[in-house]
Amino acid sequence: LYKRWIPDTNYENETNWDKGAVPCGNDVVRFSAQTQVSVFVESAHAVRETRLPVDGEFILNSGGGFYASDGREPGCGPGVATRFKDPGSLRWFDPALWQAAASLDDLRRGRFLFSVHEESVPCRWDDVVFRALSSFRVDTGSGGSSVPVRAVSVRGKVFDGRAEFAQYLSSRSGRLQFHGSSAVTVGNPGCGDPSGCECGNSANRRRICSSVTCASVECKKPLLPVGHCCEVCGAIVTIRYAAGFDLQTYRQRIHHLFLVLPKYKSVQLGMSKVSRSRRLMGIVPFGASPEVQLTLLDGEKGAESEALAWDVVSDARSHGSVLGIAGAEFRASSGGGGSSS
Amino acid sequence: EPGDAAAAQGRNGRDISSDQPRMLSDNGHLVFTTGDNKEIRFQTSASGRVKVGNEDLTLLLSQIKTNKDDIDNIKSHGGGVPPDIANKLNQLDTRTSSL
Amino acid sequence: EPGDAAAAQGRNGRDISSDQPRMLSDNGHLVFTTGDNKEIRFQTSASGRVKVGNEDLTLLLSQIKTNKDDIDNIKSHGGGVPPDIANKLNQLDTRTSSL
Amino acid sequence: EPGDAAAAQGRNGRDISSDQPRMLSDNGHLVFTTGDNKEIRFQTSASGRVKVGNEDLTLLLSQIKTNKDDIDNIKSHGGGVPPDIANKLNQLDTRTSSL
Repeated sequence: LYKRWIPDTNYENETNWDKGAVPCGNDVVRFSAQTQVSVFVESAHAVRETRLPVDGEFILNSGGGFYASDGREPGCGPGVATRFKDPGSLRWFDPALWQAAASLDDLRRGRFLFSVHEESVPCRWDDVVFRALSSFRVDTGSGGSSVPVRAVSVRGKVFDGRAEFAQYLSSRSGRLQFHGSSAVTVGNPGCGDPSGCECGNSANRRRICSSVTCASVECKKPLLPVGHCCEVCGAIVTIRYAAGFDLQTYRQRIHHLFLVLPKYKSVQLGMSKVSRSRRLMGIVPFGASPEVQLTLLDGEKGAESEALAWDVVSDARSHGSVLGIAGAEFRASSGGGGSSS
Repeated sequence: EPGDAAAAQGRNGRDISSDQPRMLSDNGHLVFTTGDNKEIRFQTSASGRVKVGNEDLTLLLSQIKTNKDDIDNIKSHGGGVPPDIANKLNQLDTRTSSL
Repeated sequence: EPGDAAAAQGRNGRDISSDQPRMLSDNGHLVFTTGDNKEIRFQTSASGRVKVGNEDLTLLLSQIKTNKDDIDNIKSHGGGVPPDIANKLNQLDTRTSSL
Repeated sequence: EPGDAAAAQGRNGRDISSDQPRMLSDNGHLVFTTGDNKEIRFQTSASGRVKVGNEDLTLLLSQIKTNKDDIDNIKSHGGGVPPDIANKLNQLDTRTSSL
């Protein structure tokens, strides 16, 4: 999948300024001396006075830059002292800071995929995308371990070779954009298994979940999907797959058959390859077996999710042999559930 | 957010008048343009330097003036004595030493 | 959309990532850089100036060429007459004036 | 800003806010400044150029050094022979040729 970092350190992004507005020609602009930041400047801005950081950079898009203010900037007001917020604390492992999509085109069109928390953060198979016309600063965390992904694209350049990306990380831009003792490494193979691949972020679960604040849930039997940090109201469908199962094709099928229906428009559906430990007699673990987990949330008490879970399981029952599905079952936070095999 | 860029244009995207000095990127080139009657100034503190690549621009600019002064001096008082002239003068001196 | 990899391709399909100029601060040094084959340009209008410290860059650069022309002229036609030579010539002239 | 002064102390306790480069409009002039002992640098990649108007600054800077070398050479070995001197030497040579 493609995972795109949401925040940016763009000059034109008003949320990056402490006054909530992009400075104009009557304003005095301050970067704190020790703010380490790479700022992308997309267009031309009037400058009255700008104090730059001691270590930082402005990347100038064609047409971007600065000009001396004549002090008569229309619509700028009397002028304020404004500060670029320190972007230092935005963490790679914060699931809220990523958007996921099945393709670059989907990313561009805003067709995002919902994922459990562990999978919202880039998995080792994923392509990580930082917006082309942007810069950013991401804290990859302490601990010194490497953070493997398939590829990283920064301002339009795709890095999928380990050495080349390591070189980029050591460049000035790279050092301003990525900080933390854990280094992102590229060149990991993509997911070669049509039935999907486990994300592999369970090792990072603590870091991921520490960024998440769980909402209180008000359903009878809250569910905890594998890879999610919070109990939720909704439903979990578990698919036992067989030869011929293709996760991507199945994701599209569920989308076209169900998610486009008005009655399911508020349902979020996340689909992951997960590994759940099997327990003999429900007690003794006897190994893990991979399966596909569909997490269904609707922000309400889970009624829509439960209805969709029934539809998904029925579909699997009717077309399982074609789809490569050996069995499907679901649990709902209402306490309901069903299975097929 | 795409919308932000547009908003920023509204607030900042006014035409730059021809008398406003500016630094803009033009297709990857970094262009400093002075406006009419306006300056672009690069000011370091006393001990700071302006460098172009590895060259110390401050030193070189001062060298230009030293060069000019030297040239002015050479124009009025000459430089060293060309060997041809020195030889000829010696020859003439010898030739006329008995006079 | 100012979004992603595809959008980063210039109109001519070239990768634009490495060739954007930067103004950067490196431990307090102010550095202007460009990418491969890209220029830093100072464009002065008739009345505008680029100043490095108190020096007028445009004027000084034109002085470089004036200096070169002066030097070329001195190389071919000499500069002023060095006093030593003038003295020697006067001495010889006096010495031989009766010849 | 209140919090900042304290926050701007470097590891060694020095106030680093004075190391911050600035870009400002001084009466409509565009001014870039740096702190004590800090440089302003213009860096192009190997094949890039710094141009002032139509002039290649790198070439001009190297001309300054060529000029200096030429001037040094003229100082020690003289430039061309000034016509006045050449004439005078010829005259003296003729006058003394029979000696």
